Amino acid sequence: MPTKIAYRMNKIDTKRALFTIFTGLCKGCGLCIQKCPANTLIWSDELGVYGTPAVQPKDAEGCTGCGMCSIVCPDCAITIERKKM
Amino acid sequence: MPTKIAYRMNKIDTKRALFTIFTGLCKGCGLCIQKCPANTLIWSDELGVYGTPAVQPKDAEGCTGCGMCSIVCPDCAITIERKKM
Amino acid sequence: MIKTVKIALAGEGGQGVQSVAGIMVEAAYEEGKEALYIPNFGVEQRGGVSVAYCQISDEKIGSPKFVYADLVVALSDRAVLRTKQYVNKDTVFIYDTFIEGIEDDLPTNAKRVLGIPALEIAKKELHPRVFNVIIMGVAIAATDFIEMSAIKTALEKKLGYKFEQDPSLRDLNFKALARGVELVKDLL
Amino acid sequence: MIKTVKIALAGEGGQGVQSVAGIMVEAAYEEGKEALYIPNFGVEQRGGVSVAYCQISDEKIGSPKFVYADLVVALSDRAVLRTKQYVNKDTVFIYDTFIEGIEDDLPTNAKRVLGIPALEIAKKELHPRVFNVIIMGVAIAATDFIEMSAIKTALEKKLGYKFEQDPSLRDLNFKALARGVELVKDLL
Amino acid sequence: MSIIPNMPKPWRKETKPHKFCPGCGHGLVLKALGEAIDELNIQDKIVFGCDIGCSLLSWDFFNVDTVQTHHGRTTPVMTGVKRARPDRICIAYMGDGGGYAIGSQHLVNAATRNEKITVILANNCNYGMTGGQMAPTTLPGMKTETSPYGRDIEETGYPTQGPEMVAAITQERAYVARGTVANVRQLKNYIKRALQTQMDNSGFSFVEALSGCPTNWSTNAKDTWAFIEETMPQYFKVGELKTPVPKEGISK
Amino acid sequence: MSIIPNMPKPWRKETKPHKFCPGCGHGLVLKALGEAIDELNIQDKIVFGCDIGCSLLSWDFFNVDTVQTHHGRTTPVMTGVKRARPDRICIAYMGDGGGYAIGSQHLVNAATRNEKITVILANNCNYGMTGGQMAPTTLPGMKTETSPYGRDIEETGYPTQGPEMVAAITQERAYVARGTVANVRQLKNYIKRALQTQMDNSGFSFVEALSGCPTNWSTNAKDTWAFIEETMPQYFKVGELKTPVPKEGISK
Amino acid sequence: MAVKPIQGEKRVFMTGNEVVAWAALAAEVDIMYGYPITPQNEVMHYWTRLAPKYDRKFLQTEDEISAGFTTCGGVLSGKRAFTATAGPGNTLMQEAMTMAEMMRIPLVQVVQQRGGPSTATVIYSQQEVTMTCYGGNGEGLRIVYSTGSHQELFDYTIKAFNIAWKYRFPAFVLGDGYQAKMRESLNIYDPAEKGIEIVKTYPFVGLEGTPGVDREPNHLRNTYNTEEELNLVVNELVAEYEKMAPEIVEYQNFNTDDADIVIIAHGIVTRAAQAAVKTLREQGIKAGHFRPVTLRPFPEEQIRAVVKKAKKLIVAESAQGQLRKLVTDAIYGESVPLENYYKPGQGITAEELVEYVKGL
Amino acid sequence: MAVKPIQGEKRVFMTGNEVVAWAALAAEVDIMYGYPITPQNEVMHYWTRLAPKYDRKFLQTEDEISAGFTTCGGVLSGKRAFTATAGPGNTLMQEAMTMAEMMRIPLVQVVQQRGGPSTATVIYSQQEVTMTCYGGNGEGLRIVYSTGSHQELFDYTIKAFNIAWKYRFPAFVLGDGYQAKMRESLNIYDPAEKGIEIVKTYPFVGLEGTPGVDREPNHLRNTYNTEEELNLVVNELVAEYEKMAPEIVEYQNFNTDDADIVIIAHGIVTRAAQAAVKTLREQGIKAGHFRPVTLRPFPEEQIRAVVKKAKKLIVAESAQGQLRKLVTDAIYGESVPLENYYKPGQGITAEELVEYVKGL
Ligand SMILES: Cc1ncc(C[n+]2csc(CCOP(=O)(O)OP(=O)(O)O)c2C)c(N)n1
Ligand SMILES: Cc1ncc(C[n+]2csc(CCOP(=O)(O)OP(=O)(O)O)c2C)c(N)n1
Ligand code: SF4
Ligand code: SF4
Ligand code: SF4
Ligand code: SF4
Repeated sequence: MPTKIAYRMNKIDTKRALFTIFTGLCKGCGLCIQKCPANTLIWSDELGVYGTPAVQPKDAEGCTGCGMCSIVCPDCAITIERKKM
Repeated sequence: MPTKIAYRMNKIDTKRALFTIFTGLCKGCGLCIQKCPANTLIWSDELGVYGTPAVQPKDAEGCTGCGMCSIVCPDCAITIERKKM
Repeated sequence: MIKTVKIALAGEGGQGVQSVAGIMVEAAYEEGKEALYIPNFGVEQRGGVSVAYCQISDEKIGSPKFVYADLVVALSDRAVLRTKQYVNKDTVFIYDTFIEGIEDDLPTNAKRVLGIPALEIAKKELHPRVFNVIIMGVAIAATDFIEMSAIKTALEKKLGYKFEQDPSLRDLNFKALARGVELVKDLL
Repeated sequence: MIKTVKIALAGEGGQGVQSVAGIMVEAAYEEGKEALYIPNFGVEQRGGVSVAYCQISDEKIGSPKFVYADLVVALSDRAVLRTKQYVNKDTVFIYDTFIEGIEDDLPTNAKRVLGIPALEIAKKELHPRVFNVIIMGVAIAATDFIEMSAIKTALEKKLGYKFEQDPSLRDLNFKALARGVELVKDLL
Repeated sequence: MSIIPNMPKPWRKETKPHKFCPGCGHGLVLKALGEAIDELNIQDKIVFGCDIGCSLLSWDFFNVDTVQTHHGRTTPVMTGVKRARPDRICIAYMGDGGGYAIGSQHLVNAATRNEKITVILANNCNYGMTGGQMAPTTLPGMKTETSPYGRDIEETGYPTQGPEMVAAITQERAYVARGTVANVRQLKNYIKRALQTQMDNSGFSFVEALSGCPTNWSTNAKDTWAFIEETMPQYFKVGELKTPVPKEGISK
Repeated sequence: MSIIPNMPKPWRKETKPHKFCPGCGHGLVLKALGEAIDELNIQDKIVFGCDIGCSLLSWDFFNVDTVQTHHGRTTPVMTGVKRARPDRICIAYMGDGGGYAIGSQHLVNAATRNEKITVILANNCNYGMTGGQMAPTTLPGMKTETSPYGRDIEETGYPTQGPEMVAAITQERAYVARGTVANVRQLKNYIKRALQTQMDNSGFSFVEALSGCPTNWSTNAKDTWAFIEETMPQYFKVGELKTPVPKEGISK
Repeated sequence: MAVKPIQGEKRVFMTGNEVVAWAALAAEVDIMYGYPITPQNEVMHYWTRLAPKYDRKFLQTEDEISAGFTTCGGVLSGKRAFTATAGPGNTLMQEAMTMAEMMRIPLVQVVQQRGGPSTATVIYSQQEVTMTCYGGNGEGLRIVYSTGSHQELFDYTIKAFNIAWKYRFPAFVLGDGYQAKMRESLNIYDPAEKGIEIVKTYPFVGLEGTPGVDREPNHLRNTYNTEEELNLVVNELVAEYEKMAPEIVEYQNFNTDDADIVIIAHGIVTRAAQAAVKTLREQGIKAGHFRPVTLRPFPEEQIRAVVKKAKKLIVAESAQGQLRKLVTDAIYGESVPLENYYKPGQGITAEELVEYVKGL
Repeated sequence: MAVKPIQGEKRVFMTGNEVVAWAALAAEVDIMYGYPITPQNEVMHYWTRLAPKYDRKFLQTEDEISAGFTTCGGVLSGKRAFTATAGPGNTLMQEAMTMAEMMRIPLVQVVQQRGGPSTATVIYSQQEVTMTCYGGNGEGLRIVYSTGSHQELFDYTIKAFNIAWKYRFPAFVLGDGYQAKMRESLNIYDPAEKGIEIVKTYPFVGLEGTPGVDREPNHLRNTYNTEEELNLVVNELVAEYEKMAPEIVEYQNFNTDDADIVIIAHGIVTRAAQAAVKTLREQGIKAGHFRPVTLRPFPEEQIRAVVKKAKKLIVAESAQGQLRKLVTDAIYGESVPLENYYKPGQGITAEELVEYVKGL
């Protein structure tokens, strides 16, 4: 019964976390960008589900893996896996 | 324009007040009887507008002319004129 | 032979016409007759004339209201005015003689117009409370359609619990019933 | 001679098909033609394909929607799927070549199916923002029903306040328009 | 000198005795209202709306222009009048069923929008006109035609706290009070303040009046008073809940 | 190990991405709700009702049985379900228009009757689905499609104080709170307590969630957050207004 | 459902509102939702007295909108549920009834018609025919039984529940204030006694198991995004309705075989019509009476068969042409002269019908 | 009313909802009451922008019930008032409309029909015909104009106010989602320019002077105590309605003079019908089109005249027989074959009509 649904996605490996943006879910609202405490999210060249830019961490340094972006995303388009340091 | 409406009535002269019961208005609810502080109201032989007994002071003594019965009557069926003593 | 008898009982709220009607149709029903009873009602809970429309028949009954009644009983001045419309040449119209100032309003097209002193008799001979039972007697006698025994059974059913407490009440009621019958018999 | 030209423009919410439609019909109206434009709308504020149904004619126009369009312009994969139904043998079907993986979904019953690289051109040659103006040029050229001057007036009316602030914008828009016309001319 | 009934001036004599039952509280509420209108000298400005419920029996009660509306809809009808004719003083008169059940969306929204009308609601703990069914205001344990075994608070909750609800959503410039027919003078004063609130264009005004329904309560006069004076106040607190402050003082 | 989206378990993957606009607060409220359902482990017991309003877009949102009802009518539909099937956990999900305007009679009467259901209301200060008209919750001065010159409090009053109103009419055993999508964890906890109130058969539960509507507010992400976090709380106080006390302690 | 509320069959004498309450008990109704309105109040009064004894439930709602929608909720959750109303209450209930039509919620609504338009009277009328058959923004995908006696009120109330659940369309019992308030005799019975099986109910939401794990969730909606989508849905609904129609239409003919004059009437007016026909026949006038019992679906073929043979038709109703519209639509193409005897908001007696017919 | 909102006459290109707002301004409307619903929202959007400029008012109510009743209040107080709605909102407004019928409150309601039943779609339909003509517990004592173009939307909105106030019956402008949302050209004008006089309004309550002193009070009610009383009231209402009817019925004939096949359609479908007739004629088929403009009162005589000459009738509507019922009732007795082309909730084009006719 439970089907496996796969959304388009983009895994970005940063220093402290594995940042996965599901471009198949991201609507480009930008709420996450505003809420990132590390101010590390930017618009991506990858397009989201509505053809608007998705997001990504600007580099491998900034993301602390706090998961705030994931929490505030109304579409659950971000999954953060904090790396064990 | 303002028409004069006359209701059936019964004037009862008591010692301290002129008690007028408009039998054409009295529905015999008994609210006044309960509220009379002097406990002087009783059912009358006169019938009210619905064919049920109207009220009257039981004698010429009890009524103090306080007007409570008049205040609590939902049909404005009692008019009290206190006599100047 | 009358197949269906149509009765309109009308009075003021407190006069108990609906109870009378209720007991009468109940009796007819228990007797195996067809009976249909509908009270009138309007927006007011009290006030206004109370009318009971009854029909009793050997067969299934048609419309619940009717144009003309076989019997009209009116117990107040307003009731007289309200029920005149149900009178035609075959109607017996009964009113209480206690009602004042309605002489000119009484129907002129009825088969019979009968004044009966039910209220007076109730007050003087029996008890004001059984006024409506006298009226029931009147109605039964005037239509002659329900067996007296059936009425008594219905009365018993309705008031039996009171009769238990005070058996003299049974007597009073049955007397009132008989008195009502008498009143009509005298006049017819 | 075509009396009434029927156009369906479809794209994603942000692609501006409704503005294009609005300006086109406005231009036609100003030119003295009859024009009728109705957007599609559903319960969702965003999401879902946005379709603009336009008709331009010399005469009063009948029903606001139509069975088959003379021109369909589809700007996304979902738009292609949604608008295929409006295609018949007289329809010119235009889509943006930027759309991926729709080759199999393109209509096969159209008069012409034209892929145009409007988005690419907008991005590379002009500015992504004027993508829809290119599309307008495409639509005008494909139908040849509205005077270019009328379109320019309508554009001016709509965006004049912006052109005031930045006159280079006027140029950009007019260039985009011309580029759209060109694109079609090349293909037809 | 001929003696005339002690009726408030705005009462229309031609339609008296009125159509309410013997001992009905509506008569007393309308007495308080009549006196209030008289004392404020606004009889010529009033538009009176009455609901369906026994309040409809007041459709020809006063010498003021009157609209008898639908069950629960008096608030919007009077709102409509007031919005169109701000020079009128609009009174919406209703029962608890009309105000707290079927018309409660109108009551709470007129209150939030701060409509410049006066709502007067007679709370008699039941649906009078339809023969005594449970109302939102029916007291716990009270028997009615639709709570024949007594209102079960586990099943249907506690009586609606109407003025409390209205007070919670109105701003400072509104007037909210609960009076009782057991104190007609106080009730009249509450109604006067409510009308004054409207006349000052200050805000929404609302007066609930604890009222009696001897017919459906099946009470005699003594029990009627006891119910109004002793039982009802256990659940409904009489008093003013909100009185307007001067305009300057408004803030949120 | 394959990475999957960080979605609450009850979210139905097949219908994602959901149909709400980019940045819409509904997604966040439903995220909090999804987590609450998951943490309470009651997915198999839920009957979810959504209103007309953007909330209708959640008609196929969860892996729970769902009824999409009429505008304002989700409260009665869920009440109807709960009364017939007390073993179910019923959630009525709606916007401020559905709850405070057209459905307010249902809200206040379900609250007074202490219906054992949970109402969750997304307050976005406007009518989202219909394109951004004034709602009872529109802020003073705020421009909407039907208050194009800004909401004039003189004309249309102050924003509805929903939880305050519900708190004023519910008994102690009810749960009433106002959360915000700016604090999803807190919102989830409020919703959990609301559901727990229902599961305990204690009483009515109500959670208003301050929510965003960037589409009709015409705000970018920054302004959306600013509006939710700074402007709205000036009028709407976040917090719990009523939490159930143990059964024994109930009195009126 | 331990004790059966009615054992066997028995003759009783009661008001129509009481009849409805007993019928609902007999039909194994689980719950009633309602809001007071005259003349249906006593349905609730009796129900609230009887229901707890048989473990049935009741909810008094805040208005008829809520009564309609809570009833929808009750049915969706798999319970046999009904409501009762009249006049302006019926007007308000239309919103919920359109949802019931769209989502095929098999609820039952009892209507005791009162005078209209507006608040009008609390007494009697046949002015809610159009609304009960076609109310709201829809296409009247409902089943409407118009009853004329207490026996029918009992029989058809039970039937309404069965038909609703069998075919999954909302069903209406259309009575009136007379039927509601009058007393007459009838037989009430345990349906099993008559071989009537009570159709099983089932839940639309709140099923067992965890959706998405053990089973698919039930996602029910009444909103569609495009015209095309909606058109398909409505066409499907209409098709299913029309398929059902011939199986459930009901009607009665009284002396129509050789009738020159046919009185068409429904509900309680049928009693006057029947009596009138009898009298007229006694007087040598070949009168007959056709009575639709289901107003929706309407017995089109059956009435046409009667009409074809008649020389004159009379539509008699306590309304201003509401039955007439159902009739003219059903028999379009016929050309027998058609007269109207309208008495909106007032009863019709046999006597007046006889007089009317003789005066034609 | 200092500045006239429209000076003279001018050609414009706008949506139907904007047209309604301008028409209401031109008709000297004092106040609009309304609740949002698609597809009529923009009537309110335009009105709220324009009204303050011309000293007109607006109130957004809590629901359509309130919108209906506040509109009643506005009119009762002597102001020209209207409301606009659609679909389920129209269903809810019926309660107030029955009061308007009973008390003869000359309000105007604009309906932009959307799909039904239930919430259905927000787009388009002709499924609110029965409800708009006959909704609620009443007898349909209303005036209903079904428009088909922006020009008509403008003209008939103005007319609706005038007719309502002249005859004192509630008037409805029946549009639809297409008309609401599409843009096309039309001429808007100052009614005076066309010799249209705006009928004066007057108050029913809130008159000058002290009642009981200077004048009698106005006591308005909608409730009566007996059947007889109500019957008289309704008969009187019906009589006045029927007296008015011939003065206000409107209709259009397109090539019906010699038509074998007559398409009957109303509202926006008339455009498809007209175009279809043209095409069919070009192809040698003698087609014609009859269009009722007033659906209530219905142009009975006029349609009968057309029908009598035809060999085949087709009722074409974006609904399931709602227009048909008006037609069959109006032409009862005729026997020309009648076909139905139903598309509930979806638009109808000339092309499909042509195809359908040719396929018959
Ligand atoms: C829409 C509608 N529903 C129901 C009714 C029936 N009805 C008439 S009065 C009433 C209740 C009245 O109770 P309340 O408002 O408390 O006033 P009261 O009679 O007690 O003064 C009801 C339910 C109606 N007239 N209209
Ligand atoms: C009876 C009825 N009236 C009006 C509407 C139109 N309508 C649909 S959604 C909506 C408002 C939604 O606003 P809200 O409830 O605040 O929810 P949001 O969309 O903002 O989440 C309205 C008025 C309707 N569908 N039904
Ligand atoms: S919050 Fe979610 S949907 Fe919005 S931009 Fe970020 S990842 Fe995309
Ligand atoms: S209170 Fe008035 S109506 Fe009642 S008994 Fe006394 S005088 Fe009569
Ligand atoms: S029923 Fe009750 S509220 Fe109504 S008039 Fe009688 S006493 Fe008053
Ligand atoms: S319109 Fe507003 S509330 Fe509705 S989905 Fe879009 S953002 Fe959310």
